[in-house]
Amino acid sequence: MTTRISRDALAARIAADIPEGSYVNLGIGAPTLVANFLPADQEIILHTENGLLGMGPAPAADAVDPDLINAGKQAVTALEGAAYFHHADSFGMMRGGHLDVCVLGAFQVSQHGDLANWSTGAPGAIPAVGGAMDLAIGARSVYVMTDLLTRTGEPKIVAACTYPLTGVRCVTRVYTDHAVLDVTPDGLAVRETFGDTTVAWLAEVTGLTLLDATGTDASEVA
Amino acid sequence: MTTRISRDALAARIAADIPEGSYVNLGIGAPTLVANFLPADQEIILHTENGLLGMGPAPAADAVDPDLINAGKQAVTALEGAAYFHHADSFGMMRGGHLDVCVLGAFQVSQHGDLANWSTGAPGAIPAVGGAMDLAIGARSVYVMTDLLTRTGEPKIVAACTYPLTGVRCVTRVYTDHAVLDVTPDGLAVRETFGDTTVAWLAEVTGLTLLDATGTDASEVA
Amino acid sequence: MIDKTVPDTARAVAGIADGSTVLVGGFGRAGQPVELIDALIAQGARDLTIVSNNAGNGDVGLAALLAKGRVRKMICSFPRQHDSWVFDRLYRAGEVELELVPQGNLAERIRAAGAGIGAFYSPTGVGTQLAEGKETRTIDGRDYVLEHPIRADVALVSALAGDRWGNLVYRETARNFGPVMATAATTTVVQVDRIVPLGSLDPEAVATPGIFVDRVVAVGERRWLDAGAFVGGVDVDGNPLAATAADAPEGAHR
Amino acid sequence: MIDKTVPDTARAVAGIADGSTVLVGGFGRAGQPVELIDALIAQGARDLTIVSNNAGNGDVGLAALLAKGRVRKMICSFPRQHDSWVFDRLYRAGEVELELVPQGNLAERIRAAGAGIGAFYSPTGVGTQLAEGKETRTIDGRDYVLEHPIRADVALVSALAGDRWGNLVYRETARNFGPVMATAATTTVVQVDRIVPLGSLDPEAVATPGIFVDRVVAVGERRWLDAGAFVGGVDVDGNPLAATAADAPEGAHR
Repeated sequence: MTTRISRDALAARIAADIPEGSYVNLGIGAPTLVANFLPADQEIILHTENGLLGMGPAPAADAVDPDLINAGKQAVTALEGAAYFHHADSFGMMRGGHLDVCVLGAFQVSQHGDLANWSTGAPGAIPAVGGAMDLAIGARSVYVMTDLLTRTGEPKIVAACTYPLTGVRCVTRVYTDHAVLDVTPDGLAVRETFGDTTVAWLAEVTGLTLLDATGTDASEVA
Repeated sequence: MTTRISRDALAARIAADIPEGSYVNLGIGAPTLVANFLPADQEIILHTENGLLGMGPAPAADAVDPDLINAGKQAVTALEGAAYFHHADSFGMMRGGHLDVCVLGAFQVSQHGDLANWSTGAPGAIPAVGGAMDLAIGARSVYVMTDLLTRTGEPKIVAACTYPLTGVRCVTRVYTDHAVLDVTPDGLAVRETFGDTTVAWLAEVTGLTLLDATGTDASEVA
Repeated sequence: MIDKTVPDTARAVAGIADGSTVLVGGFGRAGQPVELIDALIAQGARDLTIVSNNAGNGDVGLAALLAKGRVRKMICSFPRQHDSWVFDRLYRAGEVELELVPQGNLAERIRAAGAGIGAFYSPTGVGTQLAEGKETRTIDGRDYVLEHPIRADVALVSALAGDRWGNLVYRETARNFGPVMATAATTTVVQVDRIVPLGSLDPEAVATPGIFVDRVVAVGERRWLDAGAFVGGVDVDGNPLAATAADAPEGAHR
Repeated sequence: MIDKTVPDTARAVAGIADGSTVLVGGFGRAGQPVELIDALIAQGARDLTIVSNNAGNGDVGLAALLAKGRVRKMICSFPRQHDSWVFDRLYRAGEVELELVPQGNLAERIRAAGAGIGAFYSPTGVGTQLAEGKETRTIDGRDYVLEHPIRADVALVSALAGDRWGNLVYRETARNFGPVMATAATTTVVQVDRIVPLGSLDPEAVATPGIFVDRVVAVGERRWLDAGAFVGGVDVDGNPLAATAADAPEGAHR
């Protein structure tokens, strides 16, 4: 096993790629951590699909307002400049390509950018999709935040997803605890590795052909 | 020629058929006169498709507000209880069947309830349709207010429209200066005649087979 | 005079027939018309098809209606939550049917019903299980799936304030599905915290014009909002925010 | 800091290319972005496709743009008005192309572009000339015509007030096409009477959230509103309300 960065470090890494003025949706779970690392001196506008642009941080415990929540049903606040709207308008915003970035979790991402993050298809599991499919196809840049490997050591970046798909060829970039990979027309390109992680190791552990885009030249590795 | 009632009398006749609580759109031109005869002690809510429910009467000359107009681009007012909305919402209201009544003018109405009111198809004429097609298919009851005959004596109630259609089988009832006719699955039924107008005369002048629904029995006349 | 207000929730839900399709507003418990649902439980209608984003939280509102066995089918986007134990049990026992719809398609299908759209092509869900059996089409190089309107017999909506014409304003993210659901039902029933005099709502800020509303009932402060922990949410690890824990499946996406 | 405000209308319309498709808000002159159109005339873009409900009134705004020969094609619902003499002349001379769209389909097609809908089935226009050549389908016993999105390079919109994030509120029926057009263009440019500080617009009353807006320019009081007769309207006999008469064809329907 090579270097893994912490979930907070990964959230900070993602935050660093989001320019000022972006409209961003952070999926529930780990992606919400990205908000903690957005620079305080820049304005980045957060969208929550249950009808709010200009979402602010969690309120103090004694200021919780049950009518003001995010997609994860956590209490939030609204910034000056916020706007409320109904669900059809909110999803029109997403589907219409108006969000610059969304950050989603994943069970699997394929080398072509297919995303599986809503169902493991396990027998007896109760399916639930929420807004994942709309986000996956809606945002201009779809960033995935995930561990490279499952707890049992299986790669989550795969040749083809075996779990039910959330969206087809929709992922722009995958941020993992070992490396950042771009989905390109020619396949996955390793953009950045963390610590002693190498492109060769990533290719070996995933079993995929990966492009090396870590230098100035992109060259194919086995 | 038999009895003709005046345009104001016809507007009053139509107004009498609109129950309290109705949501009503009055097309531009003569149908706007209907508003003058709605009972002052009843609430009937007027819709104008350019984004207002709860439209009130024209303002005083010195209180004209260019931002507050009706579909005919005339200055209007807004009542207490009014609401503004954008065009997609306004036409969703119409198309979705939420208006109880609209009153439209006509070039021709067919015996099956087809309406032609937007174009005479004359060479060189500049076509313009506005909201007529949406209103024609949208309101629950589509009332037509029209003279029975053109200025040159041609019937405007016809076997089949020769002018370009506004809507197919969309008219509920036709209010003319001589009689009121319902569109039924079996054809046109004369519901009411004015003065010395007879069903037989209406059938003769239109050349149509008309049902007589003026009495308690509906019986076919030639 | 038009007066759509009714004096109590029992009269607000009167006449809802067995077998009805009912749109129920809310996202989690924000905007959930709990007082109307309680009245519907007392009213007794059964064999219902419920359209709502979630399938109930804890033991109140929609969860209570489910627990009474009144619901034949749920159409929703996110039934499984850490506190959806009522639905979970019924579903696993085969006692409730589920139609799962991506959230945006759910909202747009309801809007389509209210706006008289016959069907529409959506890019959401293309190539997934949730588009199986549905017509697809490529338009300008992009793939879409054909989605049909969801219309209902009744909509139950919660808003902040309303007037006797049925004009409504909402509060913050409790607005969510209210304005679209209000347009898509034969009978739209709304609970509000308070009824206000005609003319006191800003006509520029009315989110649901009264044309869509049939009955309005004031329920006062919604006490259940304060009646315990903040339910429905999960922390970054998927564990419930409330003390009433159940395990949240890994990777749950709203 | 996000600041979408620009200091003058020239900078607001900078970069609009020849051949662009431009959505222009307004219904008659209510909500017509006259100051932005004036700037567009000065800017010089030509060969434009203009999407707007009407085709200009009198000699100002959209009519002036037409008179300069900058418009190749109009997509609108109601070009012919008693004071549309500029368009009338160009159309009769074959100098401008016209695509006539029923008003509700126009609004919904623009909304569809902004909301990512690939196409939709509308009941409006079925069986008429305006549906000729379009696909039709019977759904649940009703006939519909397939309508496609109208998207644009630029939208020019007039609102009452906006903030530096681009949030907008409108005024009365001048709202009309503004909120839908703002969603459907690559670049949305808005003129407002005044720019207000962030946080001063009621978040419940914002009709266009800033996400849809790229540039906002303050134009102050719109003086042309007071600059003469009330244009565009006709009386019950179809005669113009203004003194600047032209004959209105009988039976004109908005």
